[in-house]
Amino acid sequence: MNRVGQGAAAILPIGIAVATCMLLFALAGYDIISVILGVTEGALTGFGSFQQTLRWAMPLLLIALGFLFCLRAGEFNIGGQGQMMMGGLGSVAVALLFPGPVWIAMPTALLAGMLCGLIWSGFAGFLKVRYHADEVIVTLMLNFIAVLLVSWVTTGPLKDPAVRGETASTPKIDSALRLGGSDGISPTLLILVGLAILAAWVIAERSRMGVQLRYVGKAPQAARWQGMAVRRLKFQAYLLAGTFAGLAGAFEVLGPNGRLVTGATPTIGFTAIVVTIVGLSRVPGIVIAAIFFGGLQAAILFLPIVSDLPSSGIKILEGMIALFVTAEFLRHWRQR
Amino acid sequence: MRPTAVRCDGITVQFGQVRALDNVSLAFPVGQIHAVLGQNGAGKSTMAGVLSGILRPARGSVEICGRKIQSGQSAAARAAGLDIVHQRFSLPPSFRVAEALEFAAARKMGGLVYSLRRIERRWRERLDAVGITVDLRSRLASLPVETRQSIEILRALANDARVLILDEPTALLSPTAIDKLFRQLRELRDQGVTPIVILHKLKEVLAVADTVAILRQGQLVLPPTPKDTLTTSRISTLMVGAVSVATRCATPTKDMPAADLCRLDGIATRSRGSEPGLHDIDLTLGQGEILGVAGIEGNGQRALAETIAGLEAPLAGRLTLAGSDVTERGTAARRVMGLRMVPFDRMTEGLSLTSPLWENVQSWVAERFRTGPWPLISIARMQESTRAILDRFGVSYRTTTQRGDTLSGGNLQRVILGRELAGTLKVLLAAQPTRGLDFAATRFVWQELHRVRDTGAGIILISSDLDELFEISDRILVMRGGRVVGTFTPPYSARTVGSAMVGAAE
Amino acid sequence: MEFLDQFTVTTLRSATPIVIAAVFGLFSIRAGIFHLGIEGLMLASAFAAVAVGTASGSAWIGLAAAIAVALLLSVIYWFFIDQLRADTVIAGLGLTALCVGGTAFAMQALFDQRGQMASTVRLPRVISGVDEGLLSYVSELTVLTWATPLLIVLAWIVLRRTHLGLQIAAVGDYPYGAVAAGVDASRVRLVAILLTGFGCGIAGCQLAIGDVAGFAENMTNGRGFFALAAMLFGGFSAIATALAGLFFGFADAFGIFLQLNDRSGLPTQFVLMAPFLLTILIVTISGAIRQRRDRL
Amino acid sequence: MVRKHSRILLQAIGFMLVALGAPMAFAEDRSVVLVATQKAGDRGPIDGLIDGLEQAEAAFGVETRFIEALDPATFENTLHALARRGTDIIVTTFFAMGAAVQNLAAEYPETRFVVVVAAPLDPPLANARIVGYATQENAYLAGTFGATVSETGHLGLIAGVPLPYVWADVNAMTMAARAVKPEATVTHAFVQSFEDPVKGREVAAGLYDRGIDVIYTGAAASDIGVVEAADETDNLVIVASPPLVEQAPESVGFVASFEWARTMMIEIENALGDFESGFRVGGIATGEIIMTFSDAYAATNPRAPEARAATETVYDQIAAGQMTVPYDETEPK
Repeated sequence: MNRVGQGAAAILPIGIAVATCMLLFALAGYDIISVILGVTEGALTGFGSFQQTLRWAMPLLLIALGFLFCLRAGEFNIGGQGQMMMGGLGSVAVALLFPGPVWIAMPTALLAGMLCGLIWSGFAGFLKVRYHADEVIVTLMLNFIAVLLVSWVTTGPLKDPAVRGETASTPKIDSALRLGGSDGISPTLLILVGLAILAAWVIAERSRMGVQLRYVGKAPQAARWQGMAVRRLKFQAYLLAGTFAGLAGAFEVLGPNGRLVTGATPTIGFTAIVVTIVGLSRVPGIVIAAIFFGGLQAAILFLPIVSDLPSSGIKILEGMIALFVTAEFLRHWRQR
Repeated sequence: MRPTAVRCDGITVQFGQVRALDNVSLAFPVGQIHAVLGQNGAGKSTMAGVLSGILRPARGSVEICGRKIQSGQSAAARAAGLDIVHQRFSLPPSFRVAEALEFAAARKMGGLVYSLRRIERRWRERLDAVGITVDLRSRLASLPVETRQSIEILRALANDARVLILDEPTALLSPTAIDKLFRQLRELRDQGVTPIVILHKLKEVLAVADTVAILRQGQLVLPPTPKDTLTTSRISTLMVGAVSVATRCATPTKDMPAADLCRLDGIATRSRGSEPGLHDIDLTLGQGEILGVAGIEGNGQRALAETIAGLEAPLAGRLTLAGSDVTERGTAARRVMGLRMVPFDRMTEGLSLTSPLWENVQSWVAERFRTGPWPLISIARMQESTRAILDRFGVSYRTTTQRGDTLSGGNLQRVILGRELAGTLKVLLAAQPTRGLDFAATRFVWQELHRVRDTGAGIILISSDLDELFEISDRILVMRGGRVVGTFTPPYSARTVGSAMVGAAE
Repeated sequence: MEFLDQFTVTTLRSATPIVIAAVFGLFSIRAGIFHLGIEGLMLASAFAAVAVGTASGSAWIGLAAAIAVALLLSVIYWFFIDQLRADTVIAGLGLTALCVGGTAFAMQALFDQRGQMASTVRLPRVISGVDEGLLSYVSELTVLTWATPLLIVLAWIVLRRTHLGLQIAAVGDYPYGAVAAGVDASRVRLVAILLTGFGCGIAGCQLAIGDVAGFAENMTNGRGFFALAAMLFGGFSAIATALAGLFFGFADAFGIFLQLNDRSGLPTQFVLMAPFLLTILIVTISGAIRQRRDRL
Repeated sequence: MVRKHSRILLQAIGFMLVALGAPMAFAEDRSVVLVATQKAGDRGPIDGLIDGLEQAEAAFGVETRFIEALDPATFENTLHALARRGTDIIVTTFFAMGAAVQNLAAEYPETRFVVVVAAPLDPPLANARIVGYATQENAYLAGTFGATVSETGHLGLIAGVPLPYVWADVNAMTMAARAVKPEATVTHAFVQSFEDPVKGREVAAGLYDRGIDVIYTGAAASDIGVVEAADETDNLVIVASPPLVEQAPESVGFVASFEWARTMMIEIENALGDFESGFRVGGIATGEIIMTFSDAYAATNPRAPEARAATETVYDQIAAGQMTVPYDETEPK
């Protein structure tokens, strides 16, 4: 099937999912015109809306790119959430505790974020390739554990003395070390994300390792006979996934958030998996899908301001999209 | 005139652009063993699929024992009395014998819940009746191939099949097992069952069939005809068309210096499932030598291949490749030293069917692509070299980006050979390189093996086809139970090699 | 000894929904479907049990409604993964998200309640009114906890002693053989998914009107995923899966016990990690054992 | 088939584009938006504030809206978006929102910000009002009541997840209990979820089984299970939200609750008028913490009247400023 056809096959289920949701909301008595207006204004046309779309596309994109490597290697690493949190933890620790000048502290903080993500993912990868521990369960558990670790760090060693009560958070990072403001993204951040996309594309499509990874995922037996180090390649896929997710966490704390907070972005790792699938497991596709879901996320935040739709309605929409997204509505047409 | 067991009229099957069967009409009379003969891709398996109702033809009708069946319905074909034993076993390998038979039986034990003891009693009788001794609680995967095939045939007969189609039944069997199978088929014929055997080996057809039908490129070139009225050359000509048929690749063995290219000293491996491990294997391969490894499938050949390939670490012993000890080194390192491999199963071990051809043809670990520390690749250059290889090995393809599964079996094997033989090599390990290939493709493989041998490389050829081994090997080892039980040099005798394989006393 | 009784009862109660969901989840996983929608099915049935149970005034009608909702959602799931060839894992996650949102949405749209809903009915208890001794603990167990062993045996029989069980195993394990035997794989998958839905309905009902009487948003709290872990850990066998589910109940009780008896001075978060770490450890050990067995 | 689908898609896109051009309608009434950082349905702060919002709508004729902003990463953006749309009064909750308001309130002088339960701003802003809440006073009351009725002298506290204010509550409750019975203990435990009544029940059952006969709980929807366990074992549970009494009047003996609705009314009235900015603490002294005693429970426990009297005494002392309960969020050992 040609590219246009593939694109249509990827977009159509989303269209149907959205339409189904709108119908459901209309039946439940909500004003879907205001919902649609809210979504458009929140994602595209409102003041600073597109900035918000990009702000949410950024972590989705990075986690999805990481997930892509594992998916290609045939590993279902759903630990992007936890890996991102650990990345944020690593970055924030360096940014708060590192006394050196900015030009050293900044790269160190980014590297620390990537390293923490890598270790968190690498641990799951190690258990998988070495002991065949099911990666779905292990990464799920590691997500829970990462939440608790962040909770400990933000109420214990790196607790912000000024914040009390309901919130657990580290202090704000020195503004010299910030990569962007609280309202979204900055040119620096965009350039860094662009570099990350380029790196992911080069590794996935133009490196020996990228091709081998794909081969290992599709035909592990053939890869073995060709002498590819199957287990090492799979492990490397985990390391890559963790690095990218860790970078997402680093960008979150050094960029928009400016600190590490318990309970921030709790479901982004799940959405990122959907982004990878919607993006047809291709780097350019993932970029487009990330912007789409980033827009949806921005719209979700804006929507309650203009519409009565409860926040659970948006959860339905997300679930509906995931349910529909891999469905082959065009199967019969494709066979012909 | 005998009554007709199976008749089909104007069957046409289309797979995409390819017409797998083109307006085929034929009738098989009752009470004879019929052979359907043809090369790969001639449409034999498609024919079997249509007759057994698994495939729905674009046009045409099928009649079994006088009953017209709804096309595309395997249950209807079964009810009409036709059953099929596929080349690939149809009973789930993870099932226990009794469970598997009960699962596939048309008439189940009554009641919603069965008792294991009752179904075991039921099948025990059936198995005893045809002389299969097997533990009903053992899992199919753990049984020898012959036993599994017998169970598959029993399964079909238990459904009261009047017509029994066997698709390539000899592919996995040893010569003795083939003889036994043919005896069994004759008994069945005498009991009134009509066996239809799909084969591609002329010798076996002549051994068992009463009539022969031949397909070529989807067309019926010979309707079922009594064997006695046909000559070997006539059959060959009909099978391959106008091309002249040579049965031998006449390449004389050259005298080469006897330097050891590959050497196994006292290699032992652990056993895996029903497959025995290797016991104290000593083996040397000289320059310019084709060393055949014979044996009934499942007697350690896989362990031998995987040990040489570096996929299985031996428990004991030493393995030398071109003079250096590689026992501790991995597959990649061995490839760099000049080892090349054609694995057993080309669909899963040889290639990735869902990857584009250029990814399959590039050898990702061999030295010619180790272009320094730079880890990036140029796709244009890779595709160019892929085209060169594919063209040289006569693969018919459209682009280097088409997926592996768009090619036929013979073409896939050419792709593998292209990848493995394109550079310089010292040792080639070829496991079942011609299994399932038609005559032309087989001949191509043999030619390539000879060419490689003539460059001074050594070849270890693992095959369950004695004819092939006799044809091209300079020396033959026979494996049984994970040991080397005999070494033979030309002229070979099928009787002595065969008895070494089954362990019969001389 | 007192404490041991309580520990046992907590284990049993925590394990009940996981065990039921896991054992019936086996039907799907044996048919080759990695069913991540279990969590969502349980949540939706929990909601249905409270909503319909309260409206009708009968816990049994609540149970029936819970099962009915789970079956209906199962049909939808089947339609997507079988008829529309959707990815089982992604569609399962989607189904779960849909149920998380859908229950909250329905609670607000239909009952004008947010966050939680109390139930006026609850499942009966087999032994009641005993205040002393061992029986006093057991008297807190609902009829479904008592029925769990029966359900396990039922699932085992269907899986191992019926033709349906063989067909499910063949469809999941060796689809080629299933087709060759004339099995309608699509229909078998539907039946398998429906059976899973049936179990999830019961499990969800137990959550909502069993040991407590009320529904809270997202009250399944990952139990569906633990049920999947139990299946993997139990190697897809009914009895071992039930034991694995019991283990997760134990891990829960152990986590609570550890919290209450914590004298280590460790930060609380680390104590709370214990059940998750234990699960990773167990999955790793079972993976290593399976790997060894496969290799031999 | 595909052409038909793509036409529907095109139509939908076209519809969206047309809709963009449609003029936005703005209400004449003053608008009040409540931005909650915790889910509604907690039978606690958020539900109370929503009640207050509804009362304010009826009383002052303001246009109201309720928004949940659960993800801390979204707090500031939500406030920006609301303020940009010219919202008159934004009422929001808890400490992290305090920090957010500190960052951005100066940009929107036309909008009045109220944060219910947060730390004072530094520096204070003219358009921001912060309400503090002495949660430890509730815990102190619970400790007093609980320790007086307790036979064993062992008390428990159940919370959702470990957060700083929980430690302050544990410390205050321990202090109160020791004031009644010097050897009294307070054991704390976490459900690890605000939405898991089943686990809430197991945690509570574990505590009761260890000889604890009074539990003070504040774990939102998980509280259903805690009350269930108390009812099952005939023990006392103290809660912070009155509606839970209906679930088991014989076990929920005492409720020390914050009057969230009242706070909302006070603050909206303030914001609609002259607007007094700055910081104030809501607590017993301001009349925003009230006590409810269950008669059904009193009927089952002879010590209940004594406990009620003791608790009322403490309440009066705090109200009169004769006594203060310190806020101490160090983790108890």
